[in-house]
Amino acid sequence: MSESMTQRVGWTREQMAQRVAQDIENGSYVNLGIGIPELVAKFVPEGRTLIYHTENGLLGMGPSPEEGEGDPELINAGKKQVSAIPGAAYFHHADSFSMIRGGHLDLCVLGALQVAQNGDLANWSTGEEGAIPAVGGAMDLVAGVKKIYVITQHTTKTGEPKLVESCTYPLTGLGVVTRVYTDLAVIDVTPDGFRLVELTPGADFAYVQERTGAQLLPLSH
Amino acid sequence: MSESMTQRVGWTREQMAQRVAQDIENGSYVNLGIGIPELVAKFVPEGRTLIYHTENGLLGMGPSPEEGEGDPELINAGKKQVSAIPGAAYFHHADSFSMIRGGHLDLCVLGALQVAQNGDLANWSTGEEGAIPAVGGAMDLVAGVKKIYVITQHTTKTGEPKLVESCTYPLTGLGVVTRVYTDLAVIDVTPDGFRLVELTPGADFAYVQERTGAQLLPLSH
Amino acid sequence: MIDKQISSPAEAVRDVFDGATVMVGGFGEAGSPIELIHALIDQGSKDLTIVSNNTGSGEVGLAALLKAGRVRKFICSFPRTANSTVFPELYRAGKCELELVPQGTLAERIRAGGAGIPAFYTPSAVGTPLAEGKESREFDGREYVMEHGLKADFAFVKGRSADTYGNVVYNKTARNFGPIMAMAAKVSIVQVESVVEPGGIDPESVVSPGIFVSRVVEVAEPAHESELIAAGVSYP
Amino acid sequence: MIDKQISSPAEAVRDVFDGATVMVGGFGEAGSPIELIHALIDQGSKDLTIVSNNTGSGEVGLAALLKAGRVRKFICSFPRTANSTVFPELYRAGKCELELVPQGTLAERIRAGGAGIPAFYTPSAVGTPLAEGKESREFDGREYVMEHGLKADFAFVKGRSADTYGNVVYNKTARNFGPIMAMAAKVSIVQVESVVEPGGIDPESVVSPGIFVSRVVEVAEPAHESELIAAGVSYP
Repeated sequence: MSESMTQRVGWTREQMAQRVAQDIENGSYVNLGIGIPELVAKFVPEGRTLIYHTENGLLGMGPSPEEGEGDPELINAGKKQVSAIPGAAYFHHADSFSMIRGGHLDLCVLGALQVAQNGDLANWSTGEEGAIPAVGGAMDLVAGVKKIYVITQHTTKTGEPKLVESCTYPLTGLGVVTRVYTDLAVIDVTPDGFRLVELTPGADFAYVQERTGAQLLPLSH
Repeated sequence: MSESMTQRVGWTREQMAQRVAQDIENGSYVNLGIGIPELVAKFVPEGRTLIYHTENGLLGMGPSPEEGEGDPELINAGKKQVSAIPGAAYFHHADSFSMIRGGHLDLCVLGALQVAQNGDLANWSTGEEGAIPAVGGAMDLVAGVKKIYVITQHTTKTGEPKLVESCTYPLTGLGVVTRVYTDLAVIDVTPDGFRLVELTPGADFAYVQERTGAQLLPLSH
Repeated sequence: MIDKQISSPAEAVRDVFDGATVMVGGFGEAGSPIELIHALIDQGSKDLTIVSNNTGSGEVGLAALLKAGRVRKFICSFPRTANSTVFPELYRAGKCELELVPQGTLAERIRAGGAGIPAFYTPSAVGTPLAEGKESREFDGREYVMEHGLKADFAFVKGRSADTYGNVVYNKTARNFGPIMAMAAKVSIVQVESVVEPGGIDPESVVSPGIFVSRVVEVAEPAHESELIAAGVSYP
Repeated sequence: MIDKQISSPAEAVRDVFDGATVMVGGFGEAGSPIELIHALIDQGSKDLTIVSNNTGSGEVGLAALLKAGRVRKFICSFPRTANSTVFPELYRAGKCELELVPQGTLAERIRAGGAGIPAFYTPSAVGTPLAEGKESREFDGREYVMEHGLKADFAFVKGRSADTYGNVVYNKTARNFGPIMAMAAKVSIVQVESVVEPGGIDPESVVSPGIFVSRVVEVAEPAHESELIAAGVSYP
């Protein structure tokens, strides 16, 4: 993006992840999606313990193992090798999705292709001709987890807004997203639409609104 | 009954149980109801291994423990203390009834209040005014287990037939019983109704028919 | 820092409120969380709906809770047992409502409640009085009845051991309804003989993962219903 | 005398027939019963419907079965992965049908198939293309879609250890779909690293009770998909 060549506006991926981490309460059961969401685990504030769920059957997921220490049968939903913390538990897929569907997880942090102002999420398919459709556990997560946060770049690589009036891509779930963390701002999905919660360094309201495909309500105090 | 005072006609409870045991194939997964059905386990022919399921969460139920050896937390569906064989497994109630409802058990042997000629079974309630209704797992067993045998006295204590044209007591299940073992005969439930399979010592066709509340078809060869 | 251990049964059941639905584990005396039930008797909440396979024996545990007049409704598969006189008397006197559910349907409804399944179809009870008034439907030529998931405000469960994250293992056939009730309740309270540190339970052998368990409380030597009855105990 | 041990993967999959539905455990390479899949490739049956979370990577395991042209239809939640080219090519060429199912719905459908539940309601996929054409219904003001139980003729599952009665334990996240697929198939075939005598597995820790398992076969040192791919293996 042109901004980064002159003076950086907004947050890096790590800063986005760090900001999300601040909003997660001690003791939460959390499922982190593949990609930027995975970074969140690195920034959990001192004194808080989170328990990570991975839908392929592990509660108490720990960090990646040291080189050569991994087990190809201990992986996360992204199929990367992970570890298990003391106090972990393994279970089968029906039990794992009972946790999800049954509303037992406190939070899921997901990436997005598009988020609509009513909380609709599209994150599994661009609906492209000839693409192989693949959904995984995304639809179950958004339907079942208590709170869905999205972490995403504010716009696509070509500058198209990802926060929109209504999604044009196939939906993952209806009205499921409660908060969006982007490189430019933290934005809540409210009954009135998108509402700005926090700006990032160098980004003002107009700057964020310009890059948002729906009306943005100002900070409320 | 008057017969027993002169010359015994038919089988004792043990003989009934023994006769049932002969019809159970090696390797079967079997659930035995409370009462006479429990006796079946004592008469399994040499060389056959059956695996007993008790719906309160044990596959591989073994005999009653020696006096003082029992565990109040190792019981059967009749709430009597039992043991677990090597190769047993414990599980929770939803898994236990998945075995039952999912058609994984080969055979269930139950007692009966009434069996109708179309296989309907009544075995949980006499519908009596003021009685406390209690059903337990009977309705799940008859709906799910592959084969339902009934073992019962041919008539009630007052001489009323228990094999009838249609049940007058509240039903446990519709068309579920395939074979009935009584003190007087072995009788199949067929599309044409009750058919005699085997007579017991001292009982001839007329004798059994007289004590049966529906038409009895003769032995077919 | 996560520590779900609570100091006493009294403390663990402190916030049960009037009118709450409480699932209580156990099949007969196996798995019956007697100390939690007795703490609930002491605690005083009333108009409770209890979901449990049986209604208790003698005058301890569930039978004592019933006797204390605290149960408005009982959801149950088998409300009579050898030594059970309390429930039958209340029921005949019209003082306690009963919803009778086949045992497997009860288990599946509880599991569905915990798994976010609002309703499912089962062949159990088709054509019987227990299917009366229920919606039925054919699949592949066979008739099934629709049953609803069942949830609760609290679950009282008895395990063998737990860690402070709430992972629980059970003892033999005392497992029964515990794991699914823990799933189906907003607040799941598990009494165990010993609470250990995280790592003290093999993650391959955990039966109730901690996410289903809100509180664990140590009762090192839990009473057995049959022993209390044999000793002539009537609680409180 | 009960002994479910079979001498070899080839013998274990001998009776898979043309047109059979086969559930195959595994999530990525974890829990993928590669030796059973390879035995099925050798065995020759075709027009198969495969139920598995992924479609395999490289040219081993499920991808090799697909490449051999033996799969008519795939029921799956995520049919593309980093090293997966076989399925995408077949799919684009119209040579393999795909039924895409959300992962949790897939798991629950399999579990329902094994548990005798013909249909259930789930909130997953409501309002999305994957709910199109499906019956929906409101419960307590929320919309749900109806999904059907899923059964199979065979299940191929990878465990860690089993006894000769068919009780199985698993390894870490390789457990995934194995236990529910074993429930949902008429004939469940489990490959394990070691087969032990009854009594060799703690009854409290059994994950798949033997009633769900038809055959166990020892594969002492099972291959991992990633290692085969790294070694350039293309099966057969």
